[in-house]
Amino acid sequence: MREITYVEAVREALAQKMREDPTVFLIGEDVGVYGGAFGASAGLIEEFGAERVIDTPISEAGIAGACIGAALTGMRPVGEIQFMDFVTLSMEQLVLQAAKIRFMFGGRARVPFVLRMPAGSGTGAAAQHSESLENWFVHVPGLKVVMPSTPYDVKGLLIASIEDDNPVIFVEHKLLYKVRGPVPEAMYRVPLSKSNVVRPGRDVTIVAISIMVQRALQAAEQLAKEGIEVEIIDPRTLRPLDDEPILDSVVKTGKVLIVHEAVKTSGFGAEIAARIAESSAFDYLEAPIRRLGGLEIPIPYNRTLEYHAVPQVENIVAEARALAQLKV
Amino acid sequence: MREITYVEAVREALAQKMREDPTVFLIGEDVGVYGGAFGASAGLIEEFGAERVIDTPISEAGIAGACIGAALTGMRPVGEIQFMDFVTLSMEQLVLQAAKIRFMFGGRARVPFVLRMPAGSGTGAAAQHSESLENWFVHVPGLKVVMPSTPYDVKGLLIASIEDDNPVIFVEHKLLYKVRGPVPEAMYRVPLSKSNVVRPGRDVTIVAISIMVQRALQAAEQLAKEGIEVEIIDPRTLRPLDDEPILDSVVKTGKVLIVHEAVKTSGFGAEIAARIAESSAFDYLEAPIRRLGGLEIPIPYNRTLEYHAVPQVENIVAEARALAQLKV
Amino acid sequence: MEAPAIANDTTVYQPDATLLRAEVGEKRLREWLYTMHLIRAFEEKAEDLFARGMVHGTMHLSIGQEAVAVGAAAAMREGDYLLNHHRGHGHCLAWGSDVNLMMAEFLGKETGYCRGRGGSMHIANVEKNNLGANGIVAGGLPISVGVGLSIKMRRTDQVCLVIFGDGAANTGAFNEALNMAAIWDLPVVYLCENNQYAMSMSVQKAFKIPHISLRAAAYGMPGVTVDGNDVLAVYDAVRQAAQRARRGEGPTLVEALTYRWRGHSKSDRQVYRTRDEVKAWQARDPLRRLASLLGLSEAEQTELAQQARAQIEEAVAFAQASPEPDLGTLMEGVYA
Amino acid sequence: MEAPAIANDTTVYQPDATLLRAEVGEKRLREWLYTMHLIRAFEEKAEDLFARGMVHGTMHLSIGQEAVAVGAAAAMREGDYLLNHHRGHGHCLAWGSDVNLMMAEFLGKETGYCRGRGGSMHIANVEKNNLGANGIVAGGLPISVGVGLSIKMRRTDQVCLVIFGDGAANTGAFNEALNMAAIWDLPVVYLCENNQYAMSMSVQKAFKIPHISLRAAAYGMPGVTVDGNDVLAVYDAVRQAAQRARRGEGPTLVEALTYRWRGHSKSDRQVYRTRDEVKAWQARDPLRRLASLLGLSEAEQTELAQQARAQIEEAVAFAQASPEPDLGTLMEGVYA
Ligand SMILES: Cc1ncc(C[n+]2csc(CCOP(=O)(O)OP(=O)(O)O)c2C)c(N)n1
Ligand SMILES: Cc1ncc(C[n+]2csc(CCOP(=O)(O)OP(=O)(O)O)c2C)c(N)n1
Ligand SMILES: [Mg+2]
Ligand SMILES: [Mg+2]
Repeated sequence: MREITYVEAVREALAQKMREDPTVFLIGEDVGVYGGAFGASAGLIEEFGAERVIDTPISEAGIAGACIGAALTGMRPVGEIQFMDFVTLSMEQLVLQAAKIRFMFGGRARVPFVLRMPAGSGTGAAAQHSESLENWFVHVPGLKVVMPSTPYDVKGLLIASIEDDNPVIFVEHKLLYKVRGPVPEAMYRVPLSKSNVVRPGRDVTIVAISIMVQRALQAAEQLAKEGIEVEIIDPRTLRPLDDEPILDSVVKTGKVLIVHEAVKTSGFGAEIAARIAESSAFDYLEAPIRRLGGLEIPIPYNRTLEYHAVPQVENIVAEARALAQLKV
Repeated sequence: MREITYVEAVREALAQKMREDPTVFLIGEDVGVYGGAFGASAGLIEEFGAERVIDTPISEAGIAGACIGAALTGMRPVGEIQFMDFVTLSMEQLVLQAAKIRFMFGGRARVPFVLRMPAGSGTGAAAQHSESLENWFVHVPGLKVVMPSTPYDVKGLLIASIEDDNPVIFVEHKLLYKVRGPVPEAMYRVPLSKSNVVRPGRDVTIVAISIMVQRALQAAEQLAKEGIEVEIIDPRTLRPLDDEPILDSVVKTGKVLIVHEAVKTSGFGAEIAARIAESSAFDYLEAPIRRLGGLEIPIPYNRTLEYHAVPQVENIVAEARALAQLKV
Repeated sequence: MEAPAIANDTTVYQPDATLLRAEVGEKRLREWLYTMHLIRAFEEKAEDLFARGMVHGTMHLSIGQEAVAVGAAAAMREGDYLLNHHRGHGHCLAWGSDVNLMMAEFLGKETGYCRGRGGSMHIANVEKNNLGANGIVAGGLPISVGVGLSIKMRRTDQVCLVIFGDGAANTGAFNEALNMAAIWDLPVVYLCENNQYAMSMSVQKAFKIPHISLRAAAYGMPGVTVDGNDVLAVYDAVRQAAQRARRGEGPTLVEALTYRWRGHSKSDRQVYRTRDEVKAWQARDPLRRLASLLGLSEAEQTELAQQARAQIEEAVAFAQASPEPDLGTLMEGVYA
Repeated sequence: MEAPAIANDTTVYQPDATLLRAEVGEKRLREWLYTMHLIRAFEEKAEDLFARGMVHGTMHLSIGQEAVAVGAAAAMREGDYLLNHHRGHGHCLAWGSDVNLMMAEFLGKETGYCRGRGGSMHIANVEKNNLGANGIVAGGLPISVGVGLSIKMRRTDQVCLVIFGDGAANTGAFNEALNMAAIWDLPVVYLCENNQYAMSMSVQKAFKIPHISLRAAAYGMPGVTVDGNDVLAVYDAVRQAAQRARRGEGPTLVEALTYRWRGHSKSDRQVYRTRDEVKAWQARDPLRRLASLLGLSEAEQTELAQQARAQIEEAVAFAQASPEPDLGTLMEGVYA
């Protein structure tokens, strides 16, 4: 199959939906002629014009509000927050408005929009341009949270998210943008709230999200050489979460490692661990659950410090190996 | 000992610190002659004047920034966000500035301030005035998060928080304000990051925060009549968390129920569950961990619906009883 | 303290009352007056129900501000959008909402506009393009940008009316929303209901400018201040702003000077203002003002008031006879 | 497109150059010119290091904007505070920072101002009251309110200089911060460095007003626009604003018109502007302008530039010889 990059897959999904549905439009900072800070909308203003590819001033609350108001009145906006860090300026609109309007209005309104934003470190952009805040949104009923890890998934999930009738927080990763992978040219959907068993294995279950899925896959290859077969599960949609495949896998392997880049404490891994610990899969656990997350620090500027601030392949290998070798 | 209400204890802590330390001042909406939306600063502008009890326009980012800038330059501000919901408008200042400044500056700055805010439902204020968002802040290195459950603790913890050299998110609860309890008149400190065993028991461990500590205590009395002895632990400081007493208790009882008002998914209970599941206490668990949290909905206006949206005494009783009766 | 002498203030827009009156006509003016009475009756009843412990929650009464709601709504067209705020009962009634469904919502009943989920601060009627009141100060301002964009993209001639308080003009959302609406010439009317206070914060303390409408210049949009207790003045200013928006010429900031007669919400000792100030403003009762313009006798006014109260009583009866939401529906309405 | 004819624009403040020049004196002017050369040399070196893959991260170069940094810093006093933004190398140098420690920070070394933790966007020197650059547009604006309040409460005669871009004027923080500073008469100077673009967004598209300084009127504070490539004009406007602040008369909004010669950051194809526009602005090189005011020959200018470059080379040598942060210190500096 044709291979393209993650960011090209995002762009293709946007273009295909915009061609198909006149109510879909893009809005964000520098999404026009600049093409978006990471190129996600490159060329789209040329095809769809400035009315459907809207450059905004630096107004993150305004961007979120623009999505909400347009969604409430018949459109399907796709907003872009240039770096996930800046969504801290949109929280009131997203959490108190978008997530609650339908419920507060007795189920008599719909707010269908997607807000895209790149998370993550690794580019040397330091503490204010490297946040991974997905778990804040997972805590909010009324929102959906999607976090794709491959070019294939990002296209299919973005199309499905745009077609969803709810506000969707769509979290990409800066380091994934250049990752290549097979992506069908035709439109297709990857259903929301369907976890994906990325790699089957019998010894240890690894639940990973976003870029950590890629790192877990690399770790898995090394571990396979040692005869350790890890099963990797990518939830893809964090809210509402499809936790069955995770629980089934834990029942099978009895050992689980959860990996994400966000700070470990109160990160998404805590919810996964809790789901397992309160489920019937608990009885099948042969070892304590392990979490691998970002260190309890802001992301440092220095390259070496930055590298060690979040989980890397070798950390995943070490953790999974330790789990596998644990004698029960 | 003298008994006063939770809100009176807050006020006393503020007044005593302001008398002692000229760098302490209050800033927020209607904290002056109005005395604060819940009366926490009633009478303080009369004693300390308008320069140290500052009424602000409706500018939540400005209030947070005012605290940060003053803290950076030698003051110890205590800000008030009228309802925790509105802190969604301060997130950038709190998370990208206050929490990161010290680290980004190589440890060469201090940002000592306290930002007080009332969380919780139960007053019929509906979805935009009932949030419990504490776990967002627990996810952020650089911040401290304190959530007192009694008049005694709120005074001692507030004084300790004001004296702490870091930004402290101080979460109160609307329904606790009128709760009475013994509070020494003299100044005293309740140390941060010290969990409190509120009630000893052998059968089930209940980890509860804020108003849920009060409800857990009521539940405990009912359960005691049935011969079930629950041990209740109140972390009080959620970040940095003192988890030893929790783990020790689980080792002792083998059964644990975690209770908070915030939405269950990705709430603070998930972190507690994960800490237990990845600790050595895991081996002592005789039953799956249980979490009791707010339902996966915004807080409804209707009184009955609102009541059932968050854990009540009877829910705690039922969950704890089920755990206790679980045959191993 | 005396209330500002709005009538002789040259910085306040003074439309030609006789012209306007002739144009609007007695019939409509009488309807407006009735709606103003209906709003007051609704608020007084809400206050009464609250005092009798029959309401769980809080409320923000618009007594004294009725002319803003009625004048503004009258200036809009069928199909236009409304975004308003926590002190929104009046706006909602003026928008033509069903009093019964509003009262049912206020009492948290299943028959209410929001099935009892929203309550006083969140009454909405999306079918009628009433996009809802907002519990967050300025919460509707960023949303208005999206409504304006959507109208433009859908090529309709709708206009979005956004009503907010003086307090909202000092929030971050105000700067982002008004600038975006201005640079894109969005069909939005920003109506700032300046009732002199944001809770305990007076506009004198919260602003260093004489009129909030002066902020329009910061966005290159027209701004005007009107006497908010003069229903015709509000009507005229909002209508011109709406016409401008409909012509594709962009947004306008209209400031209506009025006054909150009651406390901010349920519990407010009002230590931040004097009785005299309140009295001075009550002397400018917007209802009496319109009544005298219409030359109504005391008797006629009392009758109107009684009619309104009667309608409100019916609404209360409807609401009280209505069922509570079924607990089994608690989880409904979160996701579409 | 031609660059706006600032010189003949009556809406732009035009100070008396001869008077100012006499007052400042040749000696200081020569020091200013050297600092401007130092800034340019720093930026050119940063660009060069980046091109050679020796920098991990991004950078925002202020080439063409040197007069704003130098004029503003020169107008402030020892003990005053600085809050600046992502394009902040120049402000930091003009504030009197140590070039070596800055370069070390840029290269992420332990000897840097922030021990290599902050980098280009977060250089701070709290000891010198440089409260730091900010990676968040307008991130420093709410903080300036607290600095101003603290100065007032501590009863010092300090002033806080806040430098931000044109893009920051459209954020929510701008409205909240400037209003709070205005109503409380805080000793803050708001310096908006209008370099015509926020990334790809031109001020023509982002604003519907001719000058950002017009927004000052929305807060009842003075606003002035100056030629940001004229170091004396910037100096004079900021100095007057600082004096006003020191007298307790409150904040001022100063807008300095200038231009970003380079792309926004590391990767920018600059399709949003024309070569001619860039050329037109480069013809107004603030360095040459001051040099000719001082009547310096080409040779003298080249020598200054070489001196500056030499100093920068030393800084690079210092930085490169400096140790990387020790991995063992990774967890340090989160909590006090
Ligand atoms: C963002 C935010 N901050 C604070 C509040 C609490 N609050 C509710 S109404 C109000 C005063 C609003 O004043 P104004 O905008 O003038 O409207 P008014 O109440 O006078 O009609 C405040 C502070 C809120 N609801 N939202
Ligand atoms: C709140 C926020 N939104 C977006 C960005 C991304 N960003 C960084 S600089 C910039 C443009 C800033 O323009 P301006 O304020 O004019 O400063 P300039 O870069 O022109 O010096 C943008 C959009 C950011 N850092 N912070
Ligand atoms: Mg008001
Ligand atoms: Mg700029």
